[in-house]
Amino acid sequence: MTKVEAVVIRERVETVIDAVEAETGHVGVTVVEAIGHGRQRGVTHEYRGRVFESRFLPKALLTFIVEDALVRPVVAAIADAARSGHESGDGIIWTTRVENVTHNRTGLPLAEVEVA
Amino acid sequence: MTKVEAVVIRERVETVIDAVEAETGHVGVTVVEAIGHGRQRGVTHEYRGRVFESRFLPKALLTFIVEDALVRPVVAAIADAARSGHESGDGIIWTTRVENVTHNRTGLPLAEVEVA
Amino acid sequence: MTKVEAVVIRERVETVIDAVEAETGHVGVTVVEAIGHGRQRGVTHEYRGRVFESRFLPKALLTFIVEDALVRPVVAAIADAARSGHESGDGIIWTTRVENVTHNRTGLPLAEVEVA
Amino acid sequence: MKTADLIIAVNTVWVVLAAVLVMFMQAGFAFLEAGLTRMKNAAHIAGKNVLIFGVCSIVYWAVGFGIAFGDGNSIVGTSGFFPSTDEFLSIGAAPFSFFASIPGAAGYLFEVVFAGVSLAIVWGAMAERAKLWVYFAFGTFFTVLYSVVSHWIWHAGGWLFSLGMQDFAGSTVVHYQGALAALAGALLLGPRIGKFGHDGRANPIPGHNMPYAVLGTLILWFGWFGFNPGSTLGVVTGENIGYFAYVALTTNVAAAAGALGGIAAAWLVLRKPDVSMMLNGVIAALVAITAASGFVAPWAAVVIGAVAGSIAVVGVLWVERIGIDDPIGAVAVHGMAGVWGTLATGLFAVPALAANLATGSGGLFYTGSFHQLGVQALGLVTVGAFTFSLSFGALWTMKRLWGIRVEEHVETAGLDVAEHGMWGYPEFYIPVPGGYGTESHSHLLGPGHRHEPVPEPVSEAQPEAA
Amino acid sequence: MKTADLIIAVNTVWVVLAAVLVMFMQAGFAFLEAGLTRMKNAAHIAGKNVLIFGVCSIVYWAVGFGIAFGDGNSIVGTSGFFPSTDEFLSIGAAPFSFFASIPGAAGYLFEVVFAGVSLAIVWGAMAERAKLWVYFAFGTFFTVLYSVVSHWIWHAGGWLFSLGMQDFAGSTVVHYQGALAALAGALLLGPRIGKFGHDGRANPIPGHNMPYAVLGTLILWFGWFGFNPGSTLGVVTGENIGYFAYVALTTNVAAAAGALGGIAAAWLVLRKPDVSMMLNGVIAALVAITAASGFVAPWAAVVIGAVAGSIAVVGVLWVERIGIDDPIGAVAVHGMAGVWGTLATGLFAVPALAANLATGSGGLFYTGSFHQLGVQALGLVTVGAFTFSLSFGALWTMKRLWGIRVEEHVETAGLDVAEHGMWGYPEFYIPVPGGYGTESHSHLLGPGHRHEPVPEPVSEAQPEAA
Amino acid sequence: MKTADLIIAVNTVWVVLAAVLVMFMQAGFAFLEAGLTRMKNAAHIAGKNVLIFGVCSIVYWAVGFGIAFGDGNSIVGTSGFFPSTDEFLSIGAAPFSFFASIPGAAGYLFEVVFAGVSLAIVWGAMAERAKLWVYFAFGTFFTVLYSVVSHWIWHAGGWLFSLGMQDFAGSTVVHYQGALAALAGALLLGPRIGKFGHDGRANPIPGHNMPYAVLGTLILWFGWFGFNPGSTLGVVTGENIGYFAYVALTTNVAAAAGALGGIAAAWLVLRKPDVSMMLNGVIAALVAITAASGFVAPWAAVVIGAVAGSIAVVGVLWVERIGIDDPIGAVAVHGMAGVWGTLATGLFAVPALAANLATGSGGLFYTGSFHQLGVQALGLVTVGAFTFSLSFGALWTMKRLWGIRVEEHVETAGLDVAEHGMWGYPEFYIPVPGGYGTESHSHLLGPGHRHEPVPEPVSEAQPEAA
Ligand SMILES: Nc1ncnc2c1ncn2[C@@H]1O[C@H](COP(=O)(O)OP(=O)(O)O)[C@@H](O)[C@H]1O
Ligand SMILES: Nc1ncnc2c1ncn2[C@@H]1O[C@H](COP(=O)(O)OP(=O)(O)O)[C@@H](O)[C@H]1O
Ligand SMILES: Nc1ncnc2c1ncn2[C@@H]1O[C@H](COP(=O)(O)OP(=O)(O)O)[C@@H](O)[C@H]1O
Repeated sequence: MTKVEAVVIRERVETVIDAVEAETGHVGVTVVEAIGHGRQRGVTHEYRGRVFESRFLPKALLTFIVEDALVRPVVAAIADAARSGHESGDGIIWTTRVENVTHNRTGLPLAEVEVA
Repeated sequence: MTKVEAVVIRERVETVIDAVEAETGHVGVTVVEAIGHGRQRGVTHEYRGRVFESRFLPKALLTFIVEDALVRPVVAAIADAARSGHESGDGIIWTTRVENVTHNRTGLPLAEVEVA
Repeated sequence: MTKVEAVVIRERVETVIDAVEAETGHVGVTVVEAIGHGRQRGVTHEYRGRVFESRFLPKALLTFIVEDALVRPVVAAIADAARSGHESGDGIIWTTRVENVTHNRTGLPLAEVEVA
Repeated sequence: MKTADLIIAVNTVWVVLAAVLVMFMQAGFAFLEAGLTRMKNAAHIAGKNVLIFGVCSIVYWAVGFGIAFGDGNSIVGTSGFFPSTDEFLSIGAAPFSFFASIPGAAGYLFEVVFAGVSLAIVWGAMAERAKLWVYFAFGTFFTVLYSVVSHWIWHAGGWLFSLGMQDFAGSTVVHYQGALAALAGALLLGPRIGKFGHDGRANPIPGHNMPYAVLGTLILWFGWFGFNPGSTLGVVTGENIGYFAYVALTTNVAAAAGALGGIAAAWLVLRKPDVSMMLNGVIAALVAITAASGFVAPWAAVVIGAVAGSIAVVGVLWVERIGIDDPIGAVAVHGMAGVWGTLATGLFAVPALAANLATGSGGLFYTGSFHQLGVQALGLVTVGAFTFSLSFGALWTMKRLWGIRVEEHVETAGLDVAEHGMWGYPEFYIPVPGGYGTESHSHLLGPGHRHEPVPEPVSEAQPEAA
Repeated sequence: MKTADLIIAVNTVWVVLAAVLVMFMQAGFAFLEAGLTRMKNAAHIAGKNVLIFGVCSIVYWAVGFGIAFGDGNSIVGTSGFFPSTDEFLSIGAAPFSFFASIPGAAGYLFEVVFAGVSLAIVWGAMAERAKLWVYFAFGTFFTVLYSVVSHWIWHAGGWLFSLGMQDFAGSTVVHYQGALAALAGALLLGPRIGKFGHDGRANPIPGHNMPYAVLGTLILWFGWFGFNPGSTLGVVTGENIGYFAYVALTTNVAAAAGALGGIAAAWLVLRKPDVSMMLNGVIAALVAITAASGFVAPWAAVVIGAVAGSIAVVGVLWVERIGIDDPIGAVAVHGMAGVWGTLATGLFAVPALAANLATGSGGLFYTGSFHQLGVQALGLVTVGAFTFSLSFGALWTMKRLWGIRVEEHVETAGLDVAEHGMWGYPEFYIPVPGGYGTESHSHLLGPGHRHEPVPEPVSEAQPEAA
Repeated sequence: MKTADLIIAVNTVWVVLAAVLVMFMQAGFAFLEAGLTRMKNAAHIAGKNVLIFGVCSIVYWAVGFGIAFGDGNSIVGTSGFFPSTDEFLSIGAAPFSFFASIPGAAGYLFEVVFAGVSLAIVWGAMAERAKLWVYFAFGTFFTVLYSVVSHWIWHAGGWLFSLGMQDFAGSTVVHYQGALAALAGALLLGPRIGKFGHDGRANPIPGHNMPYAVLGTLILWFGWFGFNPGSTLGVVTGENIGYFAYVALTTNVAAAAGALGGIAAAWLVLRKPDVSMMLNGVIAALVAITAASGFVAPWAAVVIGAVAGSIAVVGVLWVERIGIDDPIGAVAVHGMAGVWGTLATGLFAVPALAANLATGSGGLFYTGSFHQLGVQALGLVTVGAFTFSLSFGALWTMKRLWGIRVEEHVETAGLDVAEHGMWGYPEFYIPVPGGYGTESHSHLLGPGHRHEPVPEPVSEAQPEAA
């Protein structure tokens, strides 16, 4: 199977997951709160007289383990749903092939559970 | 070497790591707090008169970088230890080959450090 | 492209990112707070009369999606910058090939955006 | 020393300490509101209470106190502006002859903290989206507005007081007024981004810290023992020695009934014993008993509190249903419960107690007469019209001229970082617990990695600064 | 105005303000307990103090106050139930002739907050696993139980008071009693999941917020200045004018000694200056000095406090060792220290002070007589038997009939989300700081992605609700 | 009962309650300081206030109170050490004849909380890097030092008081002195790791919780109503009945002006309405008005407060610029504002008020004479020399002999886990919300996985312990 990882702005987490489920039928995701730095400039902070830049902005990192066949539609759904219309900061997506995808409760390969 | 990633319920983090160390001898893990959504239904929330579903439940994401030879026993140990006996939510495991595994303190490939 | 993941001590997060940008020109990283367990022993805790070991120490997990050509210098820069001079706990680095690296805002492959 | 002087001294001890308890309610509002809003706005929401109490204290000293309690006519006080030391030290003399048994300074202290409470209520409904300067501008405006109405109802010469309106400690003056301005603000600001979906359905925006909300509520309960009992303004009330103890009792049983009423209503209506609703129930009960505390029997206080507790639950739902975004529930908890409390006094006022307080007459329940209820209603209507229209007008004008709501990106990023420059909880957004500089320094200590200095931050401001 | 009346007025000021300080101790317990328990239960643990103080205030008004301080026999008060306005306003008259120099209302206020403290202690040991309805049921039961014992020891006609038992502000009445019920609850509930390993070894379950625990402790210290000094019930005590100041002094030096005793004991015994143990030391010292504060010399207060501080440390360890899971340490801190304080009074009571208070006689240390110590011990034994057996019986019955412990999945998920519907800190469990709805709305503003509306949440409750 | 006795009783009520408000300021400092420092030190920073108030209370009871207010000479009190019960109960008699209208016990209570505030200030500048034992050692030393200076300025026989120095509630005695020791400590400890980059540029180290800082500030504002008004030590001051109400008024308007001055200065100088700077402004204003509160007109209080608010902003910047790491801003907020307040009294003291207080004369502004200003300056210089040199000497000696700063790895890991054994917020560092043991137990319940028991933790300490 394939792991699709996406960095998105936090406000979009549920939109993105909705879109994946609605457009590909894939269910299953793990979300981690992250902070990111990219083309987008960070925040100018002021604290007790110090003015300084922080390059970080709040993001979320989503991990989907999907059937290989679903990779393209899932990536498309994410990219589409993650687009906020703001000038910057919408994040990126990447994918990797993964092996031994095991389902803890049953001990079976996840694929078989999915169909089950 | 190979990266073994596992999503487990938070209460099981130490059990899983204990099991891996006890059954495979592998030491070394990085843990991230995550929230997950899968076959398991989420929580019904009520807040100031709004009743709504949250699809997310607290989980933890474990990352082990292991010798290729250890992949199968590590996956088995995790799946075994992660099984809570509850009806749902025990999570999944997947693995990926990784390159250039470097040990920061020594700058050596991790494998050599492991043996050291 | 390639994903470079690094576990480093939290105090070093900005040093490492500075070093990568300064030495390879790569810009773009996602950071997640993590806790880790490795060769380094953990902390001895005492709470209300219970003395016990926690194997975990605060770390940060950095993810860089980089051009394949940059992998070696990025890894070198990270390992170099992550080295604290302490006796333990500096963490590790690993890399993986990734596909379909997509840029959400534009929907283009990230590589093209990078050059843009 | 004459006994009469000693009585004044004792009155002053009581009134000043009561005022201090009420002042602490600012911390209660700060934490109630911070707890019921989001992390990204926590510093702003908590900090604004310090700001507005500052604005209020200065404005009230300059003009508000004179308008409210300076000698004047039935509409407004016309003396006692920027009072002098002597005017504050004198007792029962012009311009503050209203305060016959405490020094003017004690009067100021006790009344300014009430103004501060009313002002704190205003911002609850405007939370998480108002521009910072609005706190200064509207805070000043409202303090004056508030002073006028308090003159009507509390000053011996005020026209509503003369009609016999009963508002012991300010269900109408303090809470209802604050809620009216809060409503105006919520209407003019509009809902927070994401509060209502495209289909108009309300989305929950959970507050980030329930323990804060609990602390805030308990501080408010604590402070209310200054709020209501202190309003006796002395230790002897008519025939009764230590009457304020009785007022404290009605306050406490009402608040307790409000907690139970609130959680019960939530359990029935929402099917969950919602903690935040129980807290709202307590506050609504305290708001309702505020007008009644000196006039009613203990059993009536329990009834008033329990009813107010359920009003809070249903009211919060209803305000949201009609499309108003009131993050703290100020309109329901202070407005509706304030109306209920004011009317309930007209229902349950014990004739003997009203006579002893020489304010109005007995309530419907005892006298069978609608007179007192009518007076209470009249007060609500006139104050409602006056305060709502002027507040709405002022905010509408500000909105038209300069805009009162922050830009979308500011609201999304959060007021803490966007307006004040720093998160309320920086370590949740910045991965360097040792501070930004730690790594650029600490690795000098060890034989660690050396790299080019971090680019000089844009801190050119300082040289001139120091 | 007669001086006698003025004295009553001054007494009332003092007693009411002392009561208000004690009421605020609810916030102290809320934060001490929330801080020493887990994040997933934070809203529940903090919020329950509002709930139980609500229950207690109503029950105590209805029957508790009459049982405790109504005129009656040596076992129980038999009048003053659902007291009327007049009964609360009268001074030194039936049914509350016990309160000779303050109005009955002041008496209620001062005594109800003590009942609330005793009840707050109960839940400390039952934290993180009791069902919500138990708070209502056992809270009511315990308030009555508490009232009976307080009649024995504090009412002029009570049988233990007549024997000369010295419990100035309630080491036995308030703290020991609360701890007895807490112990019964902890035994019947059993330990939290995971507290003891399969080998029976105790596992630490760290509290989630030490600053909360510090705030709670400082609020308790603050409130204790109402608790002990207020128990003079007046500003003149026998021969001594302003005796309550002396009581405040012994209270303060004892608490200070408890902080040092607690941290020292922790440093020695546990090899770490455990912050939570220092806090427990302060509270244990305050508990111990509660009985003694009016009877002992300053040096004795220091001794009592320091010993209590170490009792807290060793006691917490010991309770855990015998397999009882007491998350807050209520049994050790309120129970053992309460016993110590009650006995210590029998050791260190200064004859002159006892005489001035007209309560019991001098302690062993001064008189060489074991009499007072014996009386104190008798009180502890009888109260222990009475309160423990009835509390255990009541909880045992509830457990048998309906069960008092939440299901395992509720305990694991946390009471906040499972019982109340929402986390105490939602943003740590839900990744959308903008609220659930933010995305379904905000992307309408930009030229963003559109998707099918989120499925209607199960909120059919509302329409009927509003 | 004689009226004279009743006046004493009323004075005692006032002074004791004022003392209680001041005692609560420990919670204010605990949260202000915890909020402005890092998560990894939160339990330590908050908890240390309990510790040092404990040390201070014992030392002050033993010797401090005698040195400060015992009968003696113009330099130091020479009686009243380890005072007896009778000495604490007597009024206006040796050894505490200074307290003519309250019992000695009330005197102790009111003065010890002031010593505690001064001591709390010290640690603000030493936060996040001092060794734990230093709190005990220097805390004891400073309490004695403080007592000597308070004898000079406050005791009727003190040499600075005799010269007519005006320091109503201790801008110099409490705040300036605390800041002097804080400065010595900050200099000897050196900056925290990472505070200054290799290029010497200061790096910001954001405090971890702004709402805590707001709560702390509001608690301080609340407590200050005991601090300044309580310093009348009675309810009648010369000619004026309830003069303390006037003192409370000047205190409040000054604090309000400080909030506005602070946020305005921050907005202008730093281009951001920095919340923490507004809070510092409030505290600086309260510090400044402390000396002046009894002597100045309301308008002057506003001026003093507003100026102090901007001093806080500029002062914090300046202290950092000269390379001192003062995490809380104690040197600027308590030191510079304390100097300003002391001098401002010499500028704005109203002759009539000074006469009524029988302390010094009118200020420059009214009299055109530099006399009072000169006296104030003399006091600042002598106290500055005395307290700074002795504090520096004591800390320097401790540093030389045993070291006063924690090891680098302790500072990096954080004081909570490294010194006290547990994080302030364990769940942010440990991924098992159910507690360490949960999994080793709970999976016994289900048909889950079984594995070899977790290795026995190093808990051999306990057996002996219990
Ligand atoms: N090369 C990269 N490696 C890892 N994460 C990246 C990379 N580029 C972007 N990101 C993540 O995506 C987020 C948004 O990237 P950014 O460049 O700001 O978006 P945009 O290109 O739309 O401005 C960043 O905050 C970071 O978390
Ligand atoms: N396809 C997936 N991709 C990513 N994470 C997943 C996927 N399926 C499950 N997970 C993770 O595993 C957790 C448990 O999955 P779930 O399906 O609820 O377990 P179970 O199958 O035992 O009910 C989820 O909360 C999620 O974090
Ligand atoms: N095999 C591994 N798999 C995953 N993470 C690891 C592994 N080894 C080390 N780590 C991570 O790196 C961190 C530092 O490792 P550690 O062995 O303590 O460093 P050092 O070898 O310098 O002592 C650990 O806390 C953990 O987060």
